Amino acid sequence: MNILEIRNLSVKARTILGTASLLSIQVLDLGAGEILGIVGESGSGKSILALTIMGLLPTNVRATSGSVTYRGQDLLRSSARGLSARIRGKEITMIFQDPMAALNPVFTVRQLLEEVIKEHHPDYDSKRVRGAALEMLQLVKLGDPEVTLQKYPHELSGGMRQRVLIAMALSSGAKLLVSDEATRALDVTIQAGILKLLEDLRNKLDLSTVFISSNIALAATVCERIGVLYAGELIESGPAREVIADSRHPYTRSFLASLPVPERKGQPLPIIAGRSPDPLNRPRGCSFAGRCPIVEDRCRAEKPPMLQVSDGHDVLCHKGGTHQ
Amino acid sequence: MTRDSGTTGALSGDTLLRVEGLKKYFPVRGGFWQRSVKWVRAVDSVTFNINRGEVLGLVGESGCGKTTLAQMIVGIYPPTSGRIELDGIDLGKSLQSRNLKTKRKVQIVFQDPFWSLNPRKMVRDIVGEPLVVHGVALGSTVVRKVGDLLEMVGIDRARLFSYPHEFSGGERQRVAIARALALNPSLLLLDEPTSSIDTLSQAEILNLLIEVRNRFSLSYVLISHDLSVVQYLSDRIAVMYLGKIVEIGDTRRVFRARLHPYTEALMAAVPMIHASGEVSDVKPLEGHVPSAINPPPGCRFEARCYKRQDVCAVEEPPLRAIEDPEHLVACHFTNV
Amino acid sequence: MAVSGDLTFQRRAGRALESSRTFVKLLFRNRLTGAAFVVVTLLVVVALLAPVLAPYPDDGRGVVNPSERFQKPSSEHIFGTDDMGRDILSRVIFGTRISLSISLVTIVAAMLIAIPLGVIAGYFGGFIDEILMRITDVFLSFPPLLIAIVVASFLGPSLENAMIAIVIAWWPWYSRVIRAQVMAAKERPYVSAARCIGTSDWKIMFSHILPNTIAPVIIQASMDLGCVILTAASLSFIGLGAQPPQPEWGLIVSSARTYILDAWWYSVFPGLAILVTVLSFNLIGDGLREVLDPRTRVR
Amino acid sequence: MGKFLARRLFTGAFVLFVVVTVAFLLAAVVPSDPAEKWVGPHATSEQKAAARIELGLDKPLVVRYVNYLVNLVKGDMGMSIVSHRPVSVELAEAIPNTLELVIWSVALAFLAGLFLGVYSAYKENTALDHFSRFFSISIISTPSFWLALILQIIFSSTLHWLPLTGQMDTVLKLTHPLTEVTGLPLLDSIITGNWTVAGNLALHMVLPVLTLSSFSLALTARMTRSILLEVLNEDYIRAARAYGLKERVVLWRHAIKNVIGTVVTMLALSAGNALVNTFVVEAVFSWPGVGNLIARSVMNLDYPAIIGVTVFAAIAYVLLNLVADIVIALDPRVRLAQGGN
Amino acid sequence: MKRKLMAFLGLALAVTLLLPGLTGCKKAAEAPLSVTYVLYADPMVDWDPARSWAAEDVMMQNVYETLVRVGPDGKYIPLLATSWQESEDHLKWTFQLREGVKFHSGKVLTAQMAADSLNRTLEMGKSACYIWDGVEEIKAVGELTLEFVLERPLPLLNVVSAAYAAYIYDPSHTTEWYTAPNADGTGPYKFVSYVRDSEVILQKFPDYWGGWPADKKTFEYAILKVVSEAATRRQLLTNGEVDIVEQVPADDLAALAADPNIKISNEPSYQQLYAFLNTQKPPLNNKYIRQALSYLMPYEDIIRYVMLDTATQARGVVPPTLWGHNPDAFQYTYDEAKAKELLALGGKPNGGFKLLYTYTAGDKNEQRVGELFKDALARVGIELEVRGMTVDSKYNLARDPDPLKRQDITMLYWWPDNYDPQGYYYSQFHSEEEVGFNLGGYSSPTVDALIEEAIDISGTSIEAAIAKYHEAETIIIEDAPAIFIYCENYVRPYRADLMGFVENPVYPNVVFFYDLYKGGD
Repeated sequence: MNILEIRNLSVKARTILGTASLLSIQVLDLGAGEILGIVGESGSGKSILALTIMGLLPTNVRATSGSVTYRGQDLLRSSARGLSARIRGKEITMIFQDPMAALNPVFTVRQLLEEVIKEHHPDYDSKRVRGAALEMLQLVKLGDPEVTLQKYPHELSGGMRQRVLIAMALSSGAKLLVSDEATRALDVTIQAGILKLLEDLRNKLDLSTVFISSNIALAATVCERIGVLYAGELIESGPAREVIADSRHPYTRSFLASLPVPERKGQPLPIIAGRSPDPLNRPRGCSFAGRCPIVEDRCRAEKPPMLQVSDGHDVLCHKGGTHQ
Repeated sequence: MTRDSGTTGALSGDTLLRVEGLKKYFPVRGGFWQRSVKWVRAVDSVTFNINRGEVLGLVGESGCGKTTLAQMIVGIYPPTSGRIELDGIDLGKSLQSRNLKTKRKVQIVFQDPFWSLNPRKMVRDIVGEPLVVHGVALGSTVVRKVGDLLEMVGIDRARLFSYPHEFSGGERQRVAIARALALNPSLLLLDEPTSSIDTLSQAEILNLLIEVRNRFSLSYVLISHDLSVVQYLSDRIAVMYLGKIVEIGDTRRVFRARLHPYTEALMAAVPMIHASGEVSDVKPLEGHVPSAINPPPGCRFEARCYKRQDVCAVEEPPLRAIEDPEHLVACHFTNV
Repeated sequence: MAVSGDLTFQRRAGRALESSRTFVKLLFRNRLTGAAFVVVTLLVVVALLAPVLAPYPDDGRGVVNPSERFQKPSSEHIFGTDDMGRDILSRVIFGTRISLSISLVTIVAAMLIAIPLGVIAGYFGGFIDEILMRITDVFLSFPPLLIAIVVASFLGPSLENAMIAIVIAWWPWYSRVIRAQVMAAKERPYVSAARCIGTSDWKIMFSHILPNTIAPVIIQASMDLGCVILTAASLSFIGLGAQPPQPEWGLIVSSARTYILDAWWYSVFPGLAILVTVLSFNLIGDGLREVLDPRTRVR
Repeated sequence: MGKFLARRLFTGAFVLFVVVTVAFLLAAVVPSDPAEKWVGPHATSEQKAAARIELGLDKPLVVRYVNYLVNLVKGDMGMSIVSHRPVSVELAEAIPNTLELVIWSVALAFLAGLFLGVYSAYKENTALDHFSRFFSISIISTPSFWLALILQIIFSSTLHWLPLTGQMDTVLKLTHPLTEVTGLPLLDSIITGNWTVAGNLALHMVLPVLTLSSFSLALTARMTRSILLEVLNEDYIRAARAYGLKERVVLWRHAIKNVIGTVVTMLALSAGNALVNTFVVEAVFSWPGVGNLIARSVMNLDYPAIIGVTVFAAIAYVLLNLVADIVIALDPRVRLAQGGN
Repeated sequence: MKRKLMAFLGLALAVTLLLPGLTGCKKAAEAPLSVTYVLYADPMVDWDPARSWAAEDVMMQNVYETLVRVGPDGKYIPLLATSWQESEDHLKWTFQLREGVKFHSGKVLTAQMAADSLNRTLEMGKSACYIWDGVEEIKAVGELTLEFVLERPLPLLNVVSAAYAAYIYDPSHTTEWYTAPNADGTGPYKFVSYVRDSEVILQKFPDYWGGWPADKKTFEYAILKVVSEAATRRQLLTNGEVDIVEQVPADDLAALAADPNIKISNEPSYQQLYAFLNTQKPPLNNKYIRQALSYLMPYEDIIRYVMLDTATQARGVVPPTLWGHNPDAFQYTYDEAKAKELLALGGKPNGGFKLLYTYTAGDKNEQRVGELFKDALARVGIELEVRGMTVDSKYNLARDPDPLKRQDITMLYWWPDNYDPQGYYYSQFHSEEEVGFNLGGYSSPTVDALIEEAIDISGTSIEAAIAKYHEAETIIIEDAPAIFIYCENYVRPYRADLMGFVENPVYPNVVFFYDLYKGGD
């Protein structure tokens, strides 16, 4: 059973230079208890996807069509007020790329955490709120929670901040966690710790997770399924192993082939020329047509369809599934 | 024209750069009169050398001092103490003390290709400036030479009169490389050269760097937090932790042996996709990097180390050769 | 704003500004800014052609015409006449010259003092910086108008002295802005790159850094053009600036004060002239800032 | 924090010292003979000479300067050469009146400006936002002296709602004498329950306060709006919303707390500007405050008084800067910068 | 907490803004009768009656008294002195003081106190003390008898009635006490309170020797209110908030005259406007050029457009209502043709030179005279720079040791310190070593001698003195060291229900509150 279903979603922004098409997803599903990886380079629309699910898009950015359905409720149709009252923060929650920026610098950890707990448990007295706060900090494996509670965000290290943020995110008892590059600002050793924590929490709390990352290897280590974004479009999605070992979209393939992995040491990497299209000025056909090694005329003329390669493995390509 | 970079050992070639006991302490200002009272030991007694045509990769977590080290070699920061020799000549403390001749031998390519090119200048001026400053070319020859340089890095000569904002990130990085190459340096410092550009462009830059290295027999100091880039490009690798080199040696050997527990933890934490499509698992390292203001007296990694014993807290392990004279490790217990 | 890393099109918009055509297009997208530009252009034309455009150029120069005192606005005197029978429209038109030149001259003078000092202090730091910062500390510890009042009162009331006072009050602000910008810019990699290449300090300062730091100063200056007009008018109003019969707007309003009950037009029109001019400069400054620096800060 | 404030106090003292020195030197080099003013134009040269000694002008400049500094520390700013009264006394009479004007206008600017700014930011790009922005920038572009005149034309000359000028009806002083408690007339009248006088004072205060606060108000509104817009776009606001906090809490607790420090800082500095603007406003409204005092002193070249007012303004401004610094220093983020860099 | 604070502030603000609506409208009906006189600037500069020499007389003439006062008609009115006698040789005067005069402090006036206070004034030597030149001794010769011993004959009544330096006050107070500010005189009103640049409040002195008429509604309080804005002054008057207003701009008079509730007192004064010509600097060192300028002053336009007929063209040195005026003196008129002839005589037939006209910045009348003069001069090829300066810098420039550095034309108003033309002549046209008020630097031995003689004999024979003055005046007019522009009227609008107000040019701008009472119902 899918906890989240995205269909024909299109997100656009009004900017001083014109209308920018930021995100376009035909089909994307997230099963209950599943970790779904969304990978893509910066500017590919990953964060927009996160904000769309959360209903937190900036004022000049709007989902213009399609649906984002959470347990049968279309999040795009709910009014902002209704969304926040019923779903956002209660059912769906989010952690952010830069925990320092996501923790209000003028409050202590205690104030931040207790406020969220009080919001969701209005019946708790202050003692119980305090207890719950400590519990949450223990849950995210923060050593010395009593001390941590007294601190301001800037007094914590990057990893601790991210754990505090996760504690806040999970205080509501949400079932769906959107993690927007939650480890990007962290060193690799710390990053690995957070990944472990997310896996633990998923198991412990039966949490479904949208794990957004620019690092496909990272996503592959934690996710069952992966979706690849390129220039705001979901071009391939499927089981993680399959997408990596048997990728069908030329972009995914080029991308993986150009990684400087140890086995390629001493060999030149394959080169894909060109740059990703301007969101203000999308090409008529396939977004990747300008760089694609197997491009055909129709790729430049018409938008490619989403083709199923195998069960749960879709690819957005005119030549979907066919190796050259 | 590729060659197996693995064969170039430190002993086999002639030494280009010698760095000896290099230190950089930054003052922490405090107190009523803003007098410095504490020091951040960003780089603490670092010694190594690089051969002609060799690529040394510097890895370590943020704040380990790798960027400071590189910038000292280029001369952007004067070192607190220590010696930097290029071709046997002492480079002196700061840029001011270096003459044009030595300056041109060491050049740098920065991480952020947006800010490393002056946004108000045309490519001709950006790449041509070193030529003009050093009197290598004048007038129309500048344009010709800049054109040659651009072509060498794979940019159309016709774009001489474009501004940086008209280029993509990868192209900008090529322009930066062209500028660095304009003076025929013998050593190029690459400070995270690909971390701000997308993966597809990264491949181009890496290819270009290898090509250029081979063509001019250049040496690189490559700084990157991305271990895959480092292992791909470098002949030797130095792992830094809290201002010190904890392990240094041939890239393949270090990647395989991982003698220092920190190297081990670092490499275990990096997720990697192998050419086969296999994905390696990650292992976290517990604890936090201690402050560089008051580093622990013994081994700096002591607090987070699983091999930790009493001696580690009091005695600083020296950098010594294990197995191979070129593979140095600073750990008391590499044999255990 | 880490989460909107995806909104790189906004950064791209910033880069697009490097091309001047886009820049102008963006600037004029805001209709108010466009209108302000038109108004300022008109004001400049009016100032240049004052003797041609003014219906009674002699009145603008101060020639009195006592038999036509206090004429209500009419087709003959669109803004009416003042207590000496002069055509107020002509005086306001001639006043454009004074106000525009005050603002331009003082701002340029302040910048000429401030920019070299700010660049040098910011680039070299150390002792020079320390001295400059202590000086600016003192100046910044005061409202500019107060400095202007004190200086003007010591120098004696005249338009020239008011301008000197304004320059004295203003330059440290620019020095500060420039210095901060230079401090930030000198950490940019392209400066390090230039240093590694061996480019001389002077060339780095004035060829690499200055062009990249000038934008905030330009924004500040465009706002200050209006602010200076206000300050000068205030000084004239309290008797420390222009002296009669100069057609300075603040001075005209000051003279009109006495007749506020019977001759509303006398104070209303020159006051409106100040308002419209300053408003235009402020709108342009706002527009520039919105385009050049989306993270708007208000001084 | 303590050290930080100590350093700021030190800087403040330095600024004051420079101000006093510069003002004193300026007064000394300006070609105007205080002695002649002291005795008047008809005086004989013997009288002038006596006056020079009386005023200490016969002593060398350095001695006069040191004397002035010593006296200043004791609170003695010398005698006005025009009114022959101690400058400190004249200042002491004028300050409360100005202070009351400034306090009320700053309070008004803060409340109304904050409200307008928050509302404008929250309704970004609506007609109301556009109106409020245009209103603010127009107010900022309006010369305060002209605004004062226009307000007078409307509310006094035409509508007859409010008095044209002055601080209170003189007759009331006789019928309802005011007991002095704090020295601030309106506050005193409220404290002592002298409602007739309080009402009258307030009535007279409306136009000056409106004029004086207009600039700060508009500035506050603009500032609040732009910072709030920035803050509302911060991740921690997104986070607060993402964690289900109510919009009211997000706006008035999380967002405002990050805005208010900057606004208060700016307002503290703009209070200094308001102080100077009183020079103009007091002139128009015949308000017996510091502005009026300096206007008169400037016209008469009464240098001791000019220096006195300048020093007072400097002290006020240094104090306000200090307030701003304290507000900044209270922000935990600054403590980070203080401790950690 | 913060929200509460803000709410409180908001509430407080709202209350203060709304309060007026509730209470402010009800004017206190039980208020005692008061009269308010509005001035444009704070009159109180120096509170010491011995030193006061500015507009303080507006207040002091009501709080302090002199021995004698000069009435509007020029007659001497006994005040603290009930009678006086002059000795045969004119060198000794005896004044009999009024009995039972009380100071505000309650002390009773004695001749000794009167002598002491005048002697203190003389010792301090400030302000207008020069008027006592020629008095050798002032002493009390009886409980209420005051004797003045003179060095030379003087018109002593004009001295003891002066607006400055002639007050009788309690000499036992210290200078500090007086400047506190305090006042202790014998006048009909006592000093109550003072707010700088705002107001002086005086209260009826119940023990005033003159008593208070029971049948008239005299004023319990007299208030001097400072309102620098002319428009406000006018509005306060039309609203009925004040009773008399000083120096309303002539432009407002038409509107005020139309108001039935307002009367306007428009009386000639002793105040004349002079334009001093720098007689020591070319080209104005040439008599013909100076005469030419005198012919070029557009007198009629000035009277009509600047003064709106609240002034008359000056005739000679002395204003028409003061003794010593010569109704037959020569009067220049605007005459371009004559001026051109004179310019030719002076060697400048086509003008072609530039002059600097300096006036006190802020003085509209001086400024406008300058602007009109500039126009007139431009017609004959003379360029006039009209420059406003602070009083100080204007004087400093005029007193520059080097006459060539001084301005060409300096504007000056003159009015007497006492009822005597001597100041007009001596201060303005007698040679000076250092420039005082002879701002043209005029020096003529003949005129000097005539003025000195006139002053000397004024103590014995006014008529003889007048003759001498006229003789000097003829020469001065011929030499034209100054242009005599106009003699102002004092224009004072007041509420129609205010009774008893009479303009007294001897004491310019003073309103004698004792004479006033409320008319009507």
